[in-house]
Amino acid sequence: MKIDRRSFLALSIGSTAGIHLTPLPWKLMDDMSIWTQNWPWTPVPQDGAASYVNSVCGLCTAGCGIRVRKIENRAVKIEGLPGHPVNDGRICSLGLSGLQLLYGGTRVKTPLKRIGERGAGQWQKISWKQVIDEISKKLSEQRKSGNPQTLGAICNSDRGTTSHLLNRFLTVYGSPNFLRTPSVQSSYEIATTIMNGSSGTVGFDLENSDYILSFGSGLLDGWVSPVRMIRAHSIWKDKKARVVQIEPRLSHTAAKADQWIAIKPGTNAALALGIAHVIIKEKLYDKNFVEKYGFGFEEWKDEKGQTHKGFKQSVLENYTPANVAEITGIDVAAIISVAKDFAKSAKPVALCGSGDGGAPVNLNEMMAVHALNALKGAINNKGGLQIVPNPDYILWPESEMDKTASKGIQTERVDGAGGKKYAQARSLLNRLPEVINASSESPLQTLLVYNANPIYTMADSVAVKEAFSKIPLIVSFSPYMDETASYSDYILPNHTYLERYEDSATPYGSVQQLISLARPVVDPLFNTKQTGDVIISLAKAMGGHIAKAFPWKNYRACLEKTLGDKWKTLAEHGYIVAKKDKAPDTASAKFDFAAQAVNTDSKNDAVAPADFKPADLDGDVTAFPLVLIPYDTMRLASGFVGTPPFVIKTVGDYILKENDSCVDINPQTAAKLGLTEGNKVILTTPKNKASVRVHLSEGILPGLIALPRGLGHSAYDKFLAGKGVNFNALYAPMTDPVSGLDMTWGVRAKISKA
Amino acid sequence: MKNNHNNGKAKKFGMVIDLDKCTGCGSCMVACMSENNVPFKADETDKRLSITWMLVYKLNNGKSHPDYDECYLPRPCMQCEGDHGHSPCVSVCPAVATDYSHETGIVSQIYTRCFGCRYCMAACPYHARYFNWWDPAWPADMEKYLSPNVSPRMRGIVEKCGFCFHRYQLAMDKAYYEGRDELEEGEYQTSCTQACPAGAIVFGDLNNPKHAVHKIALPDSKHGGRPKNPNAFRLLERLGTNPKVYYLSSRKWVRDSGDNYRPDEK
Amino acid sequence: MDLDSALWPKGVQRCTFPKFMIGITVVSVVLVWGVYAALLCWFKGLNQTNMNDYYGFALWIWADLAVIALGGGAFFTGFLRYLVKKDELKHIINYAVLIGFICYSSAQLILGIDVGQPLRGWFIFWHANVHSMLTEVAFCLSCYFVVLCIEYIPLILENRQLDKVPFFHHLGHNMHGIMAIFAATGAFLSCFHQGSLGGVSGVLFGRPFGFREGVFIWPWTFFLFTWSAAACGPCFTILVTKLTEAISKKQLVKPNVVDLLAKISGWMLFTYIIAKTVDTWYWAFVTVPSKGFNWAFFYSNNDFYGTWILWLEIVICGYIPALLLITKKTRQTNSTLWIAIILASIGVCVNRWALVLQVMAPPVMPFDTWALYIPSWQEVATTILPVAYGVMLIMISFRYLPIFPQERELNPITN
Amino acid sequence: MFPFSFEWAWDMSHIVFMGGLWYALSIIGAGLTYCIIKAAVDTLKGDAGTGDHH
Repeated sequence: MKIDRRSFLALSIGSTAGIHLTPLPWKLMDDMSIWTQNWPWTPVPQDGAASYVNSVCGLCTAGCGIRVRKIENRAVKIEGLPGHPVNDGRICSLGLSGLQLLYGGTRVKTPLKRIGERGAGQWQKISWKQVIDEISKKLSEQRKSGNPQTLGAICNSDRGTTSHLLNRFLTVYGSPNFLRTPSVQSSYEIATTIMNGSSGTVGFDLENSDYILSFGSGLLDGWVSPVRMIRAHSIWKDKKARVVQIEPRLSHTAAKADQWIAIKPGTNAALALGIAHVIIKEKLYDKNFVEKYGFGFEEWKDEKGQTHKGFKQSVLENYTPANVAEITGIDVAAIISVAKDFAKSAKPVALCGSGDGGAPVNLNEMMAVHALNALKGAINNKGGLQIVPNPDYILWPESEMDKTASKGIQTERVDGAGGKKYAQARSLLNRLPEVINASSESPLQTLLVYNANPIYTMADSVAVKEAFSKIPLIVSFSPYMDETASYSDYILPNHTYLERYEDSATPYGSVQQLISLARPVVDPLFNTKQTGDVIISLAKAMGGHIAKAFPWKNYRACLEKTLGDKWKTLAEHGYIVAKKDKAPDTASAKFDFAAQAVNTDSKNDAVAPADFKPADLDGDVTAFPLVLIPYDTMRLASGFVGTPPFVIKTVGDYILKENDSCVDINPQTAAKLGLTEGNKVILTTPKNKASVRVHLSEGILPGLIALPRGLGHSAYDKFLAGKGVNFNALYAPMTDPVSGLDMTWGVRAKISKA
Repeated sequence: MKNNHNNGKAKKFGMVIDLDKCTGCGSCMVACMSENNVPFKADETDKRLSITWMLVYKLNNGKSHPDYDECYLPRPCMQCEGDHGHSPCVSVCPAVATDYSHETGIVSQIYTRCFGCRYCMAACPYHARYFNWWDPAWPADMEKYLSPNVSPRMRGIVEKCGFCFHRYQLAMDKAYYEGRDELEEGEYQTSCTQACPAGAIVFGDLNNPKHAVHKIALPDSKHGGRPKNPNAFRLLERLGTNPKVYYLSSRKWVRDSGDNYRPDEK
Repeated sequence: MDLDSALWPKGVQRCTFPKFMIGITVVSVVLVWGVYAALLCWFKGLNQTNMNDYYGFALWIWADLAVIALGGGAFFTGFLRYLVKKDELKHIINYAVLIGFICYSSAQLILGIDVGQPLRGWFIFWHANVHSMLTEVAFCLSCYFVVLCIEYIPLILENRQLDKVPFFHHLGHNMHGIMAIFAATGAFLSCFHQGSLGGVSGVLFGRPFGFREGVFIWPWTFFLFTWSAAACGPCFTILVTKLTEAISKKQLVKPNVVDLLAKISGWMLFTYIIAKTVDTWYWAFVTVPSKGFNWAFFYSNNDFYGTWILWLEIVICGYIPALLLITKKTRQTNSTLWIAIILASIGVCVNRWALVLQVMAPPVMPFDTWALYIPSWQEVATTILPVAYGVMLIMISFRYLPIFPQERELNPITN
Repeated sequence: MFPFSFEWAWDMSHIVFMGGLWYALSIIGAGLTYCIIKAAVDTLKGDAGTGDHH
């Protein structure tokens, strides 16, 4: 057949029509849709047997119980552990996203040794054996030079066996420089030392309080034990307890409070004393408690026989509601009514330590608020503050010391804590940059960093980095490539909290004495090691008395031995609640309204609970007319753990927009500056400047700017790095003259259009 | 869309969220994401491109300091029944990719059926429906944490909260295995309910007078499920969506924020 | 003699082939740009657009509704020609069909890009939910597209060369023979899909701006859409015809034909716009107040949507063109006719815009905010793509097919 | 669309909708078939095919 144009046309039309009559196009259509339902790049999770592992969350110090759902050997979901005394099955957003940290892209997968410039991100993989060898050699050499105190360690807690192992290593090495990350607990410790004469820590029996007077404490913004606080809040709602929140910005806590008192920042102590004034004047205080346990309420004589004004007299003279109103910007009527409400409540409690409690509070304020509690007997009573003894289950034999160690341990701590000037302080990490930068050669030659990310979390990032650059050897144990790990010389990656055994002792703020056991939920994913094991290995490599101080085969053996008969219960149950002592023996100690320990004439910086000393901020008022204050939110982790992707996702677009932090500013202030919602501005402080966006909010006092904590990371992955501004980069710390802790509550600032 | 006749055991799962207790912490959002294999991307600050089946809104009373006040309002899918038996979204889906179950009262979403026309999103006044504008991706080893009980969604389709329906299925399987055909109240709870630190979310069968949700909200079945509890309200009740999520608030302005009122009604 | 003159319809003059090809090339550039954008959307996904979870329906759906309304000239002219027996309209029906064909194929192309899973698009038929307006749209639209093909094919077969093939000749002839049946079916289908497109927003009882009461399952917008398409579609047909005349610099249709169609359109538009006014009034003072809204709410507190859009749609692009068209004098004056058909075409587009994009914009939850949206270049390009395609198809069809039966008579070749 | 797909129901809405649809489809289908067959028959009959369409 000749193929001409006509037959070709007929053929093509015929075949097109023909094909459509066959099942082929329909089959293809079906296949294509099935393909879209099984795209190979959309994962299909493998099914398998489900199981649960009970453990403890390690992402903050609250120590919530968790149970992790597993499918075969994969962890697929973290839930709260029902019945756990801290969280009873509930869990916060950070805890929920722990698996993103476990399986995420910020893990350090093997020991690393720096090869390029510090912080340049050039690393060499190194074996555990070799890294322990190298570090132990360096430490031995350093020790031989006769200055063992040049070894320091930074750790978020001094509780639990790993911290104890680290501390023990420092001790036998000969260094007192175990530095703990400061928090509001540091302030509470000092206050109880001074006023209660107790070394215990403070527990908050808030579930039983009926009136909560919070001086800026972000009870619902992550304060001390976030889940427990939110649970307590629901209890308060049920039993109609009253919450009064005193702070310049409407935080979530303030929004949920029965009353929000917007106070001029930095004047909390004055308000506390004003409230005390009303209570004393109206004779509404707990006479029984004050007379029985109080000292220095009335006129008192010191050792030398000199007579001093009592707390009562000082407060009555100096802190009339009218005076306080002027200082704090709060109505006289409001001061009086709050005072009366507080005093008339059966179980009131006053709290301080702003935001999530990650920062200490100035001693002045702390003592004034503590005195308020004493006035109502809210110390060691139901619903008040409880002095809880420090956990005491870690009972290791005294370690043998050689001469170098004995000498080294006697030297003054590098941060001055416990020394002449800051006698009550246990640790003053905040002073470290100042001390290092002031000396030509760093007083710390080697720094071990465990469960801490000081380069991110410490104030004045520039100074911190400068100080760290002067430390010749920095070793990080971080499981994640955080800022400090990135800036270290060696990274000896720990297992994440979901891959390791670890005990967690009485969480800060807890009234109950509690031991929980974290255990591996999954097998370690990478070539990482429990830091406890690394310390034991290091000690053994150092040999001599140091090795002897660590008689355990490994960390697990140490843990089992330490916990003794508790191990079995813990392994089965996950946690143990210690039997409550009848009443803490500290109750019989006097409550010192005079704070004699720090209120002596011999001290220039003398501070009394009944004094309000306004702290002036860094910077010139005319150049920096505004005040920048930080705030915390449950949706951002500002501590040593970076915020995981899920949690970042929950952050409002009024907090983070694209890569800009947003600052809260009152519409009045914004109008004066000619700013509208979403404007990009340059925020300048005496320390630094940053580009941010403006968020107009009626929930902040005019003249202030508020910046969220927890953003501005340079480390971690694209889900966190480069997002927003780190508040710590914008201010310099102010050292509290008595406690030595940082007492900054803000910094002067200005904003100008970008 | 089949109007299966209730066999006497029909459930109507619903939620009561106590806004007095809700602190806006965001746990429910993350509990939902981690339970339901919700994807995430590097920039989630454009909230109109961010998949959050459960979303906590921040409400305010529109006043100036010192009368200014805020409230947080978690918004899952409302699982609307519709006053006339039509959910806003179910009736519009051209391919029956979303359906109203008369057995549970839950609005389902069939990911492999949806072809991404987004009509349901246009229909939903709560913005509870989300589109997969991107291919989902779980970087590093994060695919390992994906739950096999919820299939990850491919690009180009709509997804939403389904009251953790897979948990209902798992609980029912267990019950059948144990020879029961009814669940205890606690056996089926959503992930957000379980996680909420404030215990602000209560979940259960609104048809069951023994369940807490029923006892708290007191739904009036004669009036389209309207709550008899004076502090309870539902979002946009006036539109006739008949949602199954109830809110509690002791603050009038918060209750008034739940619906639209003309100036002359205020 | 030109290269392709053998393909030209008998007895007409066309521009030179190179000139024609230059035109085709220019349009092709735009077309390729649109195709590139479409490929981006298909391969990278809809993240290429500026749509979001608040704006799931946006520019594309508007373009869809608009082209289908503008393409309404085909069904309504067909209805008038074959069913009402307005015989003069046979001189413009071919072009109406071609424009309809372009509009409807464009609509399907846009829908093919718009859905997130185009390869599953056929689920709308296979797993049809008969309660969904979109299902009704899909079925009637594709069926009607088949009808348009049936109406367009005989026209193609009339090409001078194709017509020489006996089978094609007979096929064309036979199809013409029963065209009234197809046209009737088409009108039936068209009424429904135009209507159901109106129903798309009308049934959204969660979106007070779009929601309308109605009869049975059909909201008022159902009827208004059919009505407005019947009114404005022919205006668009006239507009394109007049544009073609302007570009080809010759008269293609006799004035009495245009006048008849314009007059009918005018009365359709006039009655429509009254109905639309009543509908708007009812919506503003009965429907939305019952849901807790003041009608002005939907036109305030945002950067774009004000009452101007109402004025534009109802008065400027509604009453004005309607009056211009029903008034004999203005209808028969060239300039006012131009104004009227342009305004009417814009009017129906504005109406579709309001009922797609404005529906998405206002907050429904009292604590939510207005959502405004600006399309991405990919969306714009893919929306212009069908315009380029349409221009190209018109160029080719006009050159090779006897679209305007009166052309030869009106433009006798003198040489 | 077909009685064997699971969302099909023998209820009023399906009968009306699908009835209308299949009715329209049948007309179109039948019309087309008629045209094609008749054209084929006409072609085979050897009509000159010069008649005007209009």
